[in-house]
Amino acid sequence: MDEKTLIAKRVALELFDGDLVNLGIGLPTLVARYVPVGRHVFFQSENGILGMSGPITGAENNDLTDAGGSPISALPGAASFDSALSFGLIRGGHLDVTVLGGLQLDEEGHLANWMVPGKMVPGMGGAMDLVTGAKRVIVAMQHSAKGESKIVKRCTLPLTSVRRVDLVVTDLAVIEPTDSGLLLKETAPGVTVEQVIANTGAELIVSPDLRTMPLEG
Amino acid sequence: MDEKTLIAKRVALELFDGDLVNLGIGLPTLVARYVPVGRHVFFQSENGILGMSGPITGAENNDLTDAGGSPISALPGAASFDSALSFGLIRGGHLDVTVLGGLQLDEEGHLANWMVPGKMVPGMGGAMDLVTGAKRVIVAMQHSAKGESKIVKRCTLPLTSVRRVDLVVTDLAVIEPTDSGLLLKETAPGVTVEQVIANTGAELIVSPDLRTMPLEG
Amino acid sequence: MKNKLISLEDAVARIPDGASILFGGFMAVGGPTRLVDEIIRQRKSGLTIIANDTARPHQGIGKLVVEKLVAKVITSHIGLNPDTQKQMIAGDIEVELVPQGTLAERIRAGGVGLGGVLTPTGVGTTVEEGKRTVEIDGKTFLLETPIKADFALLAAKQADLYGNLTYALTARNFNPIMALAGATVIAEAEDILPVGCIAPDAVMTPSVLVDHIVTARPR
Amino acid sequence: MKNKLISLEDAVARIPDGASILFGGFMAVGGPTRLVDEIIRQRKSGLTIIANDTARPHQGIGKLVVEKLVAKVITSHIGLNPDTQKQMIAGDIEVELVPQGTLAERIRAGGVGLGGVLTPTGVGTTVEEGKRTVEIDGKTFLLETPIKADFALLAAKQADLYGNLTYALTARNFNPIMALAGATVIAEAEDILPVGCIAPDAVMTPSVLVDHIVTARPR
Repeated sequence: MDEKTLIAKRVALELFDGDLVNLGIGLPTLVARYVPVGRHVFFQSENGILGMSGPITGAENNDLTDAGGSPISALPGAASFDSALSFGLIRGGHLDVTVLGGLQLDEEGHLANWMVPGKMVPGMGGAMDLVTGAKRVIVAMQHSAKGESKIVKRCTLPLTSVRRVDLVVTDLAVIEPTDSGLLLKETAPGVTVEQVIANTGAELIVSPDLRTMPLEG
Repeated sequence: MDEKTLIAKRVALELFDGDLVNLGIGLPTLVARYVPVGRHVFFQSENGILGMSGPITGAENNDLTDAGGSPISALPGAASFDSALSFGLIRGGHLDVTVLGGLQLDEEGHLANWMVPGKMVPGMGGAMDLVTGAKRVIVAMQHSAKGESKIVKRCTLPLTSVRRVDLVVTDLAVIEPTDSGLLLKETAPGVTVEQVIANTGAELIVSPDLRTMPLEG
Repeated sequence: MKNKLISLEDAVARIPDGASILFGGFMAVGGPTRLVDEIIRQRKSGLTIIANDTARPHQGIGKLVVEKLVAKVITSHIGLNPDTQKQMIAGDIEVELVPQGTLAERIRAGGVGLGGVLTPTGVGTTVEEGKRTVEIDGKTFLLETPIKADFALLAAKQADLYGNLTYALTARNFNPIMALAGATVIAEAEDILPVGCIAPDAVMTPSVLVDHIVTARPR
Repeated sequence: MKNKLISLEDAVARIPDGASILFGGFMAVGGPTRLVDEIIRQRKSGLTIIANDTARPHQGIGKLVVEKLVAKVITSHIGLNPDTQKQMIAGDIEVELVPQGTLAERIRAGGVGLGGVLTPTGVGTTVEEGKRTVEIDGKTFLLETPIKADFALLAAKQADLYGNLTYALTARNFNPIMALAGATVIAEAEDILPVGCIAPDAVMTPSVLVDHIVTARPR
């Protein structure tokens, strides 16, 4: 199993029956594939639909797309709406889970994921509203990039929100930001606590209930 | 012609082709009957429809009512919407004209029409939003009530808004509140300037262009 | 997924005495008639009710006032229910009068997670009392705060089994914004349909906002 | 009543150089393609454009950037249009980045006559810079001000001759709120229908908000 699949499978276990879920672009999108059997999850696309699913060949339509403008499909029971209501759902606390990628995550549980000053200024899109408004924010990302840990003492990149995220899932570990700091709760199959610590640029508290990452619901 | 019909006919001449118009309950409702031929006016009911018209026998429906809960009809091209959009149209400056009744109107052009402390506290309903938000506010009322002028130096009743209304049409006169005060622009057929002044509890400026109230468009 | 369709009795049994409740409807049009009657039958009392108006004494939520089940009303209009006025003057019921457009924005603000909105309505009138004002580009606005409630009780034309709702004509009124602002949302629907029978573009309240559905037709 | 249906050429001729324009659409989906192309043909320049994103370089309003007709952009995302980023870094174009939900509320506020809204989004981030904050019940919010523009250019699925509009699925996005916030509103519609062919409950933008209609189909 590649690292992205591992992350997506683990995150999928955090989604429950009836949840409204928003998946960020890139890695988080993969999560939709691994929702445990028997759980009906409603996926929202912030451009204005709830009940989205992957595209169906032959039924692609210019008026039915995801936030990147790519074709999607709609499941029976889907609802479409304008941008004001779409973000009303997000900001108003009606979104159960958002899964987002990250550039940095720090000891306070703050996420930076929308710009690298002087290098990449795509704009925050919906990320700031999602992190501020969702009931549960899950960061799904590689533990390191270019040999450097993405989990750091303090974010040097501009923050997405001062709201503490709820869970971080990487190819090495599952970490929960808490009042006392970053709690290491799970290690990926075949990965030791020492490896996680060595690859993390922030203080980790090892949970007394540490376990190996489950991948099936 | 009775006084109410006279007022309604005169007010109707202020409505133009394509206007979005909201009529208050009571006397203002009569205005709809006298819209000049060839002018298509859209009437809004603030409970959520645009393009309303009088009820049609046999097609009354519990889901199609005016703000008082009475049956209405909808013309072809009508649109229905929720209360947030209904008042978005009103507050956002999309309503061309509102016609409202009045309890008092003063020299500053301030209207009081929603309560008599200790006697009658119905609540302001949509009146405050209508007077604050409409492009043009027309007050349609009897000149006097119980022998006392409703046009006064300064309102003693709680104001509906501090926005100056645009025109006042009574059974005696048409008056325009201006920077310099209340401008008497028209007298009703058979009514003299002296009669209007004698029946008005506020200073009036007689317009150099004073004319007799027209009643047909 | 959990079945959202429950009995009228079960739905109302979830409401404790003293609850705050948003009621859809405008002069009882688009208001949840059966839920109101069941609240009376179960004698839920001390309620805070938030609605456009208190209808007429023997109509819609007007009945809750007559039955003395209401402690407080937040509304824009009580003119057609003399019982509300009588109880208010007697001090038996607290009434907060809110301009209709402001009421709509305050409920919407509560539902969409805004801390408040700035409105020109009410500036310089008694509505301003006790409120903060904010200047924007030299113009004065009132800072109006969000309204949320323990429950929102709605009346829909159609509901599918996921909880997607549609409303008809002027029966829509406050229902869609209240669906956003109730911690628990219960919708009474005339027609209850299988999932997929309401087209996505026709949905006026998305399923995820609705917790329970009851039928508006006695079965 | 005045005929709202006009030619594409006439519609765009009404837009002066330097105008501010709200553009419906999300990654060009639900954006007014023909109006954009005609703006390029008529070389309207120095525009301030307000839209969710600047699409891709050869798509929708992304083309306006490539053609150097844009002086300023207010948007939530420019990540898929390298030209916007390039011109921003070169100082040829001013870019104001706004969180997507805040952008929606600011445009809506402009359209419905609010002086502003209080949002938790962006508190403590670079988005807060230069903005007033307001405390409500101990929680901090940013005071975000309304956005209005000289024009709103929309893309609709259906328009009737009064100007009532419907949108399909995710092509709705910013169109309905922009219809409220443009001083002049021009809608490009796929299907143009006689009055009465859109049911009142299906209307997503009421006729009175729309000034001009153009057909999205070359005739």
